[in-house]
Amino acid sequence: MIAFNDVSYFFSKEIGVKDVSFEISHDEFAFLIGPTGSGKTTIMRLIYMDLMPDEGFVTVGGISSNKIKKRKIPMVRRKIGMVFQDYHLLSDRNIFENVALPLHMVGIRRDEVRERVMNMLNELDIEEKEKKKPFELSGGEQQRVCIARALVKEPEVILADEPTGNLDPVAAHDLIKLLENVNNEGTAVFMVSHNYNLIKNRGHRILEIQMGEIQNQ
Amino acid sequence: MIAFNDVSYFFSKEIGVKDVSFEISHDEFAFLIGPTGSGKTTIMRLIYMDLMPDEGFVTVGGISSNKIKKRKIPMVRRKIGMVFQDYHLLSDRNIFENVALPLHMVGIRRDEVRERVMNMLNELDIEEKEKKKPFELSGGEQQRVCIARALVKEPEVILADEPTGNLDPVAAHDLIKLLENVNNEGTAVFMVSHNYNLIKNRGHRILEIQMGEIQNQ
Amino acid sequence: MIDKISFLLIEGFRNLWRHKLTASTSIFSVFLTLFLIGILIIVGQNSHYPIEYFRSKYKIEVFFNNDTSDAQEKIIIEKIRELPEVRSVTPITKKDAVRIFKDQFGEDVVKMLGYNPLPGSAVVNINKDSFEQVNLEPLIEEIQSLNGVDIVRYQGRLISRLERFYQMMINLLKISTGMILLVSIVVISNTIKLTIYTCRELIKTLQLLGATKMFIKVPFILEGIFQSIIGASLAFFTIFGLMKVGNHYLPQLVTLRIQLDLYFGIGLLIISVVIGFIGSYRAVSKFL
Amino acid sequence: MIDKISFLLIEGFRNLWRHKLTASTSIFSVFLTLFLIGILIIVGQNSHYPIEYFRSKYKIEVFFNNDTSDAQEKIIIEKIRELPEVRSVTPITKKDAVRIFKDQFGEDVVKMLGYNPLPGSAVVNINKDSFEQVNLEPLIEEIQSLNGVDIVRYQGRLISRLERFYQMMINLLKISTGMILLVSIVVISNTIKLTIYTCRELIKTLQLLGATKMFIKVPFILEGIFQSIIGASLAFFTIFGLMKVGNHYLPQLVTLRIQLDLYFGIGLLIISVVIGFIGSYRAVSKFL
Ligand SMILES: Nc1ncnc2c1ncn2[C@@H]1O[C@H](COP(=O)(O)OP(=O)(O)OP(=O)(O)O)[C@@H](O)[C@H]1O
Ligand SMILES: Nc1ncnc2c1ncn2[C@@H]1O[C@H](COP(=O)(O)OP(=O)(O)OP(=O)(O)O)[C@@H](O)[C@H]1O
Ligand SMILES: [Mg+2]
Ligand SMILES: [Mg+2]
Repeated sequence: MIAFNDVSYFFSKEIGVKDVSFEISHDEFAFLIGPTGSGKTTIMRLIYMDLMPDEGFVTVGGISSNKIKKRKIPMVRRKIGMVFQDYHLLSDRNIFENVALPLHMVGIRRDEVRERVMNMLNELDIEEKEKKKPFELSGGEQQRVCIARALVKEPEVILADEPTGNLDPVAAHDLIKLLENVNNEGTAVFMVSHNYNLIKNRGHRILEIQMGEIQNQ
Repeated sequence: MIAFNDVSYFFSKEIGVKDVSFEISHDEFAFLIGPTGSGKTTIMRLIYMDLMPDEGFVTVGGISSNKIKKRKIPMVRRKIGMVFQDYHLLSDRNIFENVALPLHMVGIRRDEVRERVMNMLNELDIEEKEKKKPFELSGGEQQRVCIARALVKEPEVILADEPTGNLDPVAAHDLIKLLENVNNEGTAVFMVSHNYNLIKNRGHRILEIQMGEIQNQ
Repeated sequence: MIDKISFLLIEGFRNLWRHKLTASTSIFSVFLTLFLIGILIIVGQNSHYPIEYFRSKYKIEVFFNNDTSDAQEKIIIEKIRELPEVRSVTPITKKDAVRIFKDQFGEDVVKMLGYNPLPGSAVVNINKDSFEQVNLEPLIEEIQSLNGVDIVRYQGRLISRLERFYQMMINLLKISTGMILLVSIVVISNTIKLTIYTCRELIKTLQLLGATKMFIKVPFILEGIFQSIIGASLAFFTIFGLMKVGNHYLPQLVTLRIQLDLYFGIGLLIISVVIGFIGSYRAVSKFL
Repeated sequence: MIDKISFLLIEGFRNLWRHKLTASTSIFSVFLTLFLIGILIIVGQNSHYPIEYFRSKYKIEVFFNNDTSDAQEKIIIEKIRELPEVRSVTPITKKDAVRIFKDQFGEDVVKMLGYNPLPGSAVVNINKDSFEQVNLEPLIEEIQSLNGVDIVRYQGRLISRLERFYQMMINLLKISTGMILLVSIVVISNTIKLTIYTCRELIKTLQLLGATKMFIKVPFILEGIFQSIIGASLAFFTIFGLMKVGNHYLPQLVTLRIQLDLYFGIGLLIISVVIGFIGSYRAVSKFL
């Protein structure tokens, strides 16, 4: 599903990621851990092609970063469900509209959109916030909206950047469970986390990054 | 330093905080824990008078919420060092300018501002990011900028809303240590956290909130 | 596809509301520029009234030789009448001249002298309904060269001044209209740029979620067009109202009547849609 | 305190750069409105040229009774000359009339008749340098009532039309200037509102950090004033340039010369600061 081939990306000299190579298959569940500022979000941005490698190439769902036309990038992103570290919720739309957006983008019928969004909000226990604007939600609730938006489009792969940072331990545990269910139905999951206690002993692959370099896989 | 007297605040029926009473003395270190959406941030906002109680009153540094004039609220806030859950960094200013802002507000001389800000950035290990804009920083780095901005003005009390959400375990531990040092020098600290492992066994008071009501002190 | 189009259309509308402040600013700008353009168009449409009035006062007096007979004079007058610039010719025969002399000086010159010493003449009026500058020189020369014409008198300097002045006004009008149109496109495009700038977070997010360029652009462009149309309608109705009031009071002051018709409205509408489209397209393309 | 003031001043300047897009929009608006106002002021300053020209052509012909002597005529002419509206009087004695008659008709009327049947007359020119509408009726009546005056002839309808037209133009100018000033304040205030709206996150953050209202307001107000001053300077130099060009070419066309002086510049500057202050203060107060 995702493959890094000797990928380097530099924001400036010394800062960025170096010679990263790894692969995540289409039904895998993998964690990415590492200290603050080590390059985890940078890896994620390389996957959804917000950044393009300076060296090497990234392949997502068979599409390679060194061959893709700019026009085609949206197509790659539609395959990916993304939970951003900083949420990226649209502040002038309510929760329902935020979660519905990826479905409108691919032209799904209004009634089907309604059904799928409400199911998703239910699943994440935020259905009563449907009509609220993001700023009316607590930090953890916003994070769950972001997760709902990533899952609702039934993507081929889910990228989650620190999706439990604002969740209490119970909610965090529930989220992992949910992602495991989704993974069982055949979706790849790649998740960044600091919370080693939460992810250890679950039998999933753990990638570690330090100073922009992958340490062990 | 901080006292809640039967404080209630409602965003809407059922949602908000109810009959909250507690006190934090001028040299205390206290944690506030509770599940997502239980009202922790609401308590914080009541302290820095971004919200005004519907019932009861909040006293901060001897100033009471039911007596204060609107014009005087900035004076209360200047006594408080705040770490916001969503950072609130100014995106069009660099890190130095962001951290320097609270000092300019009280009219401190330029060279003294420079010295104090650089010391603070050093302490939090982000001095080399001085000239960067917030969006050029990783999640954890932004969080540390926010902490630096709260500490630099040497406030009477520090309010920290989930200040370790985006920090790795080592950085989170360092932060607690730093806050304990500040506390030893006579500053009250009141911190929200989900990370029970991080805060247990440190000998500090732990307040717990559930569905808007304080459970035990 | 239809679901997508309807979604984008609705988004365009809702953007208007979401961006109340920017929207009202650019609606106001459109209103202002179209109001100005409308006024200029109306002034232009009516600018012939005053000049026509003045032109109807242009008087070319043609004096015939003393020895031309009334019959000859008639022939010359016919010739003058057929010149393209001439609207009408009023003949003043020798007899008329005697009467005029009597009116002016109170004496009957024929009685005094026993014969009529006054020459026949004719007053030539020119065509007045031209937007072009009227230059009388060639006409005068032509009349002068006719057999039997003695002298031709007319207020040459005054007329040419008036005509130059009028021409300057017309040119000024045209230039102003062009400039205002340009300016309004720039203003709209700037305001939409502002709107988009305000929404750069939103755009970034949409891009990250996999929105195509079109999906992001269309609502903004529609928004710009809607804004323009609203501004144009406001301008139309304001001008319409002013005209109503103006037509009510003006007739007592000067003889200009103001025309305002459906075409004018449709014209403004088309201009506004074009401005809105170009303006917002320019702005969107700058950022995407 | 000084540290705070210098910080706020610098912030005001830097805001200009931070808000390039909004800043350039409002600078452009100020430029546009002040440019228009400047043009209107200049047009106003020069509006007396054309009307003075026309007024110098107003000709009042006074015919004396046939039995008034040249000496009497002189006395009457003196009386007319002393009327306040009168600039000059050109006497046409009976002898002059004979000469004019000869010029016009080619005959010597005295030779023909043996005596001079033509009455004396005078041409009255009026004061031309008034911005007010000139009404000739009272003057005419006064002259008419003088002993020895037979008839007074003048182009009554034409003159009153011209004067009414001129008066309308002056009023239009005044109204337009007022409207544009108002509009420019609204536009600036709207653009600053936009800037502030774009910065609402920043303002919220400043408030949360304990900034006083003044601390937040001052940079925005300064920004508005700076924007206005820049816009005004641009307008001044554009108008200045146009005038240079205009003065170079205009004299060959019409006799209007254009004055542009230091006062004009200072005037624009003051207007701009006032506009900028009111505009941005209004906007800031709306949000804070
Ligand atoms: N847009 C940018 N411009 C310049 N430098 C950047 C930019 N984004 C990130 N960096 C730098 O690149 C390094 C890696 O950043 P990244 O966001 O990938 O870290 P991370 O592993 O996600 O950290 P965290 O756990 O704190 O989120 C950091 O040192 C950061 O300062
Ligand atoms: N501005 C608002 N308008 C309406 N409801 C709000 C608003 N802010 C918060 N709420 C609601 O109040 C409740 C408490 O919110 P609060 O932000 O205090 O939670 P929290 O304890 O900080 O949660 P988290 O750990 O997720 O940050 C939540 O249910 C939230 O949806
Ligand atoms: Mg990160
Ligand atoms: Mg919270």
